[in-house]
Amino acid sequence: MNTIISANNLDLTFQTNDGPVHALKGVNLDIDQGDFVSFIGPSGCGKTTFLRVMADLEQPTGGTITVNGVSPREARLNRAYGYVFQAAGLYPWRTIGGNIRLPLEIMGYDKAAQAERVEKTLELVDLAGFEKKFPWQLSGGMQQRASIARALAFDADILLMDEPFGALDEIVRDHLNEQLLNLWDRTGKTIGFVTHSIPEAVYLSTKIVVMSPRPGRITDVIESPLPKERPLDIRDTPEFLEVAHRVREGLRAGHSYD
Amino acid sequence: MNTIISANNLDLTFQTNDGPVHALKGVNLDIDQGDFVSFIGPSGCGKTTFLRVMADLEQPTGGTITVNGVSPREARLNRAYGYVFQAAGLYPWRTIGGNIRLPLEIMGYDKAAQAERVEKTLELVDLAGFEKKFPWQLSGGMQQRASIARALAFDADILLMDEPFGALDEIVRDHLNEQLLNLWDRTGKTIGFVTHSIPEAVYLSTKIVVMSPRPGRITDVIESPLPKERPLDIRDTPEFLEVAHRVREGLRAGHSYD
Amino acid sequence: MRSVAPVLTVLAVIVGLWYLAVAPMNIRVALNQAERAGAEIVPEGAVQRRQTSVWRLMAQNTAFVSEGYALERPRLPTPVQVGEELWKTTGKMVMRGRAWSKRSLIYHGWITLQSTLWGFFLGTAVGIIGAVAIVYSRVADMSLMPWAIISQTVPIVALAPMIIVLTSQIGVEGRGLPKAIISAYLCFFPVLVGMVKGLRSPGPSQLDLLKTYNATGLQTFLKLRLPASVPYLFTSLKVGIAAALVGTIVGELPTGAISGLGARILIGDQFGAPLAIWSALFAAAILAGVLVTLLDVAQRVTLRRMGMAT
Amino acid sequence: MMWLAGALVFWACAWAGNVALANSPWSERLGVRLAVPLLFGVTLLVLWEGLVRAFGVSPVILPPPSAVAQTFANSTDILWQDFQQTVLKGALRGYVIGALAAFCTAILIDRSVFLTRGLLPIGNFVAALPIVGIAPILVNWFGFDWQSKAAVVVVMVFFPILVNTVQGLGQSDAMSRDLMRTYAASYPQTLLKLRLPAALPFIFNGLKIATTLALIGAIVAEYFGSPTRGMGFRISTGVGSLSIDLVWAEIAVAAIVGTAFYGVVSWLEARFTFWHPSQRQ
Amino acid sequence: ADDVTLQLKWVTQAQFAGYYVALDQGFYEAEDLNVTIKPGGPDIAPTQVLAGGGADVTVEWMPAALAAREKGLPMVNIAQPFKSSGMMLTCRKDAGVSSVEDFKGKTLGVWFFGNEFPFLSWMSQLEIPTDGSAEGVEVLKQGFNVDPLVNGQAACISTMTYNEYWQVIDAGLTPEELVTFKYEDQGVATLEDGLYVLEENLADPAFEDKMVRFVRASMKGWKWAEENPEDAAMIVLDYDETGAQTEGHQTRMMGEIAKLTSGSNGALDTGDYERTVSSLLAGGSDPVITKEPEGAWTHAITDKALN
Ligand SMILES: Nc1ncnc2c1ncn2[C@@H]1O[C@H](COP(=O)(O)OP(=O)(O)OP(=O)(O)O)[C@@H](O)[C@H]1O
Ligand SMILES: Nc1ncnc2c1ncn2[C@@H]1O[C@H](COP(=O)(O)OP(=O)(O)OP(=O)(O)O)[C@@H](O)[C@H]1O
Ligand SMILES: Cc1ncc(C[n+]2csc(CCO)c2C)c(N)n1
Ligand SMILES: [Mg+2]
Ligand SMILES: [Mg+2]
Repeated sequence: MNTIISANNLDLTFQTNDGPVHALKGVNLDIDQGDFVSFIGPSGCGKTTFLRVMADLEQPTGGTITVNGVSPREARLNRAYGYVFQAAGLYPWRTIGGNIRLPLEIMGYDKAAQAERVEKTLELVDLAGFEKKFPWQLSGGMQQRASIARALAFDADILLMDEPFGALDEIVRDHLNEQLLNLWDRTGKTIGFVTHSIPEAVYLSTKIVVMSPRPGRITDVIESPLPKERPLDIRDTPEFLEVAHRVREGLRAGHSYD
Repeated sequence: MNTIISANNLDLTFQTNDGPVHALKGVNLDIDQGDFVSFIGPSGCGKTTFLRVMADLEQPTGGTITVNGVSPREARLNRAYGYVFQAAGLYPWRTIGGNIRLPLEIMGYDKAAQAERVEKTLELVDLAGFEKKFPWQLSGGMQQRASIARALAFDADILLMDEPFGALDEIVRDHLNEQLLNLWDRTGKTIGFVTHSIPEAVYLSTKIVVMSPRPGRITDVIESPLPKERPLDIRDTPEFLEVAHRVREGLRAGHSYD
Repeated sequence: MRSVAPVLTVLAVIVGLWYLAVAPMNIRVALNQAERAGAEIVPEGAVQRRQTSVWRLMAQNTAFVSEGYALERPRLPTPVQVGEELWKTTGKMVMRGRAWSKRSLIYHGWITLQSTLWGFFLGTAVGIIGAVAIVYSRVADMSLMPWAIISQTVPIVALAPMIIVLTSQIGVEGRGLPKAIISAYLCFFPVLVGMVKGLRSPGPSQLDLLKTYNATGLQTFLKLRLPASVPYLFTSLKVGIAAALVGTIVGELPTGAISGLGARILIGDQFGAPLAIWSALFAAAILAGVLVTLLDVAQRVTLRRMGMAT
Repeated sequence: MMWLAGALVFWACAWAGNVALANSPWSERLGVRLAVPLLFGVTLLVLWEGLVRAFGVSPVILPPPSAVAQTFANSTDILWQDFQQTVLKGALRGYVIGALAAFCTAILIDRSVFLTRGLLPIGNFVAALPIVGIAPILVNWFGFDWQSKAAVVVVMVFFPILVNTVQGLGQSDAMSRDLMRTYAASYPQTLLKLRLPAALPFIFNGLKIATTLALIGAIVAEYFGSPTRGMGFRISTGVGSLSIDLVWAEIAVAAIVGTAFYGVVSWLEARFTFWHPSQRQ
Repeated sequence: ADDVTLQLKWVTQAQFAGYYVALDQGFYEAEDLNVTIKPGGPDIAPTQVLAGGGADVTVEWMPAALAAREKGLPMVNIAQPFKSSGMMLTCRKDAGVSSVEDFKGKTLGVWFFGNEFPFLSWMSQLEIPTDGSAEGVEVLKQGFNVDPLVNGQAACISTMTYNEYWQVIDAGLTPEELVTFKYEDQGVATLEDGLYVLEENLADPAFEDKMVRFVRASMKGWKWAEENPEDAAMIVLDYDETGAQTEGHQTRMMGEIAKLTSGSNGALDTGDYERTVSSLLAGGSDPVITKEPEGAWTHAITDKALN
């Protein structure tokens, strides 16, 4: 398989007023083409920071990282990835359609192509018919789907998602998880996914990266034994519970309360 | 056992610009002394509304409800319950101690009684020594504990909690759940608890009320077979998973997406 | 603190531009003066020169450009001239023990300050009372708010003479009260708007919390609405005191005030003494700066005490 | 005394009517929302009329509103002329020039963090100054006609709009800006598609503050010299020649124009920032 | 002592020296009066202050007083310390003005606020429209200073012989560069700086008596000031609250003022009055006053005060 993202001994230290914060320390990770990789860990362990380094939104202070074989900066200029933030972050002055069209306008797609892609991605996330609505007229789950559509509208190989469903209720979340798996299956994209929820991580991923704070580091990388085909019920199977248990153990080991 | 709260065919319809919203329709429920009752259901199913009706913060449009044998209004005037909101909602201009003292000042406790109760409740929620700190100097979890202390400071029999841990991360949440059970055990209060999380509901409750929206109604009431003594590990046991499964089924049945 | 260097730089740029502007602004006056003193100027005669651009004049009479920096009645004085005038009318007078002389800007600043403070207290009181009424009464909200906005579009200067006559008719002498009323008129609006926002800032859940305690209206006001509005109050007080100062100075123009910084501007204008105008303007600026800074400090201290420091 | 009693009775009735309206189930209707403040305004006028008549206040000190209305109707030509001079020529032109200048400056300094940091405190400070004081200087520089009035207005509106625009341009949240970065968007693209729309609520806030400043500035500047027309001119000479009713007519024009001006800007705000939570309740 | 409040027409300056001298030298006190002098200013309309009861007696120009009388405010002239008018139009030669014929098409600065009436009636006697048409003159509402002339924004501005004219000179223009048109010389002079009270007050004998004493003391002050111009100027300076007046300017002003007051013993000259009224009535289409005023003056006070 093709290695898409490769981090080597990555360090990132923030200089703050209270002294340096080691957000990432000696992080090594390879992500292959078509992987669905979840990052899980307590607050402050560097999940977001790691994702931002891949997206060239943060500069590492040590080590190397390549994305698609080039530096994150080049990958960003090549528009190699779509990024989905925790909050949907749709622009309230644009309709849903307008929000999805935003990256296309910026990347210079022509009008016809824009219209076509907007329609296609809206269908993909089950929002056909909502193109003319404004974000605040939609429920939180629908907004989050629109923001995923926005990241899918242009053809990036990589999808980076930072707790995209963190603000949603469990039932909507289940539903979106199912749809996300579906989409991943159909498009074959490589996905990096940050979450706080153990079941979510286990349910979605081919690879679960457990992280731990102070300094932020990877404590465990679990390859999932689950099949690609995953009905929601799979979460009540012993295999699932076993993986979940291993993740929880890994988490608890690295966690200090308060 | 003593019935503390009893709802009979309760209706509540909000008149809005887009027509009436049936937030509660034909709701029947009895809650006994010392029960820990969780309300779970998708967004908009009326959980908050139901809790607010018990607290006399909302007036039902039909049916009857008694709290401690009297109307919710009288119960409120008797200061029969403490209410904990989703966000900690501590007043930022008061110290932790000052926040807990707030209801005592309003209810006219004398200074000595105030000091004593503040100290006692702070200990109860494991915050002794933080009395002089301001809310923003505490972590989210500690703030939430302080807001519970605020509801415990005066001797109400009933504790109503509306998604008190919704904004916290899973690990802190686990920890607070454990402490809450502990507290319930020690004080013997009757607790009404709204949540979105299935494991949380199952882990905490003696009785789980599953609700469903449009119109808001109760679709299932599950008496938990779990023992009173509940270590966190209980969540990996088959009994637990079975209850969780039943809750999930109940939820899914009443759920329409978006 | 990070912004000290940038602010100083921008200030330096402004002063630099100011200096550069003095030459073209003053060249005509300088040339007229030099010509009267018998010097040779090209082209001859003020009327001819009116057709010529200042740049041309400066190029043709380079020797006299520098005179523009030392005129007694410049169209645009240099910063140093303004500074000297300020010093002459403040620090120097203090050193001579004449701080309260009528020629001292300290005296005039004090007169303006008094009216400003009276206006500020009056305006703040009206603003706060209005805000409480608006927050607690629906009728007040619906009927008062639009008129509060409309009131600010009334040219208050037009009312000044009538205010003087009316106040003197009800037996109040002196120009202090009319000025204070005008200044209160401008000051109350930002306070009202800020306080309405502040008193309404507690969310429904914070109000519900008190309801579960069965708190009275007064308790709700004292324990929740009032403390919650403090940050808003200070922010609008800072706007309000600046507005009060503007009000006093505007009030000093048409009320024919005979003392105060606005009166100095007026008199500087009347007697063709630009330096007096400029120094009064700068004194007003300094006064505004001091007042706003004081409130800012008070805000920081109070909010820190209340645990709401940001 | 008849007048006084009548006015007080009217006041009581109108107040009771307003209380009833405001607490009625229709209180959210547009009609009621307009009727309540209107009735309040009418009450003020009736009280004024009643008090002036009851106490026999001399019309050269405070004319009753009925006299003002009559003068208003009889002097529409003068009022129109003054309106053109002060509002259309002085205030409006100054407002447009000042707003455009502030806007362009804001976009220029926005590219430099250094300049923004240096200019914001200074701008904030200058915005709080009694800038009307420069009116005599500007009248001296720009002459008597509308140019000097416009210049005063330019200076008065410049800083509030500048400060608000710069602040607004800094408003877009980090996440939205990061999003633009992931698209490798250019500076103009980010400005046009993100920062300007996000700044609009702030820009409009500045524009609204500036409306009342513009009118005050143009009128006050006329006190320091003007042609023989203009609202400030008419007001100051009107007081001198005891035509107080004409003065009040001019005040009424100013209030109507000011309110309309404010209303237009608010309407534009509602059109352009319909998406902002403050416009949505 | 009886209280009397005097409202001046303008700021504290030698123009009002007589009253300040009377106050300072105790002439008022000697008449058992307790006098308060309120300085005026750009937006103080003495007529309005009088109407509002803010003053018992006020210094005002007769055109403004008669105009106010027509508006329904019954003001009465009780004394006239100023014999002649100090008003003039000061023009720049280099703006092309050397005689009255040259006004057409020029820009002229005029004071408003009740001071425009003499100018307007002069122009209508010359049959020059003041609407800015090619045939007429463009009128500027001149502010409080002489900048329009110095900056060349106006060809002529209104000045008083005792004040603004000297400010023009101080600004650097020489008398040779200027042409002046005194209203006195043009035969259109109107009475300035008379003392006015409300008609209804005069009906009260106690008030009348107060005014008699007031006018007597004031005239004593004026005569003292005429004889001791330097001392009078210093007294005025003592009372100046603005701190902006200078000794040189006030002494010079006092000298000029003395020329205007010297011809009057305080009593209104009916000939001057008739001339003022006919000048104001002769306004063509838009006269300052429309009908012959009645009861606008009385000799009752001066008769008692001066004999
Ligand atoms: N811009 C920054 N400046 C300084 N410190 C930062 C910055 N961004 C993050 N940090 C710190 O780096 C550490 C890792 O932060 P990061 O946001 O990556 O954590 P996370 O795992 O995403 O946490 P969460 O689950 O709360 O989102 C934290 O201690 C955080 O405070
Ligand atoms: N004050 C109100 N006016 C009008 N409609 C309301 C009001 N409060 C709640 N509703 C509506 O009543 C229904 C039930 O609301 P409620 O807040 O009880 O739901 P919930 O179960 O607590 O949802 P969530 O999980 O999102 O908190 C919703 O459709 C909501 O929109
Ligand atoms: C605004 C205004 N401008 C001019 C005058 C005219 N005026 C009357 S008395 C006097 C004294 C001479 O210096 C002057 C100038 C005024 N009253 N108000
Ligand atoms: Mg994160
Ligand atoms: Mg809820």
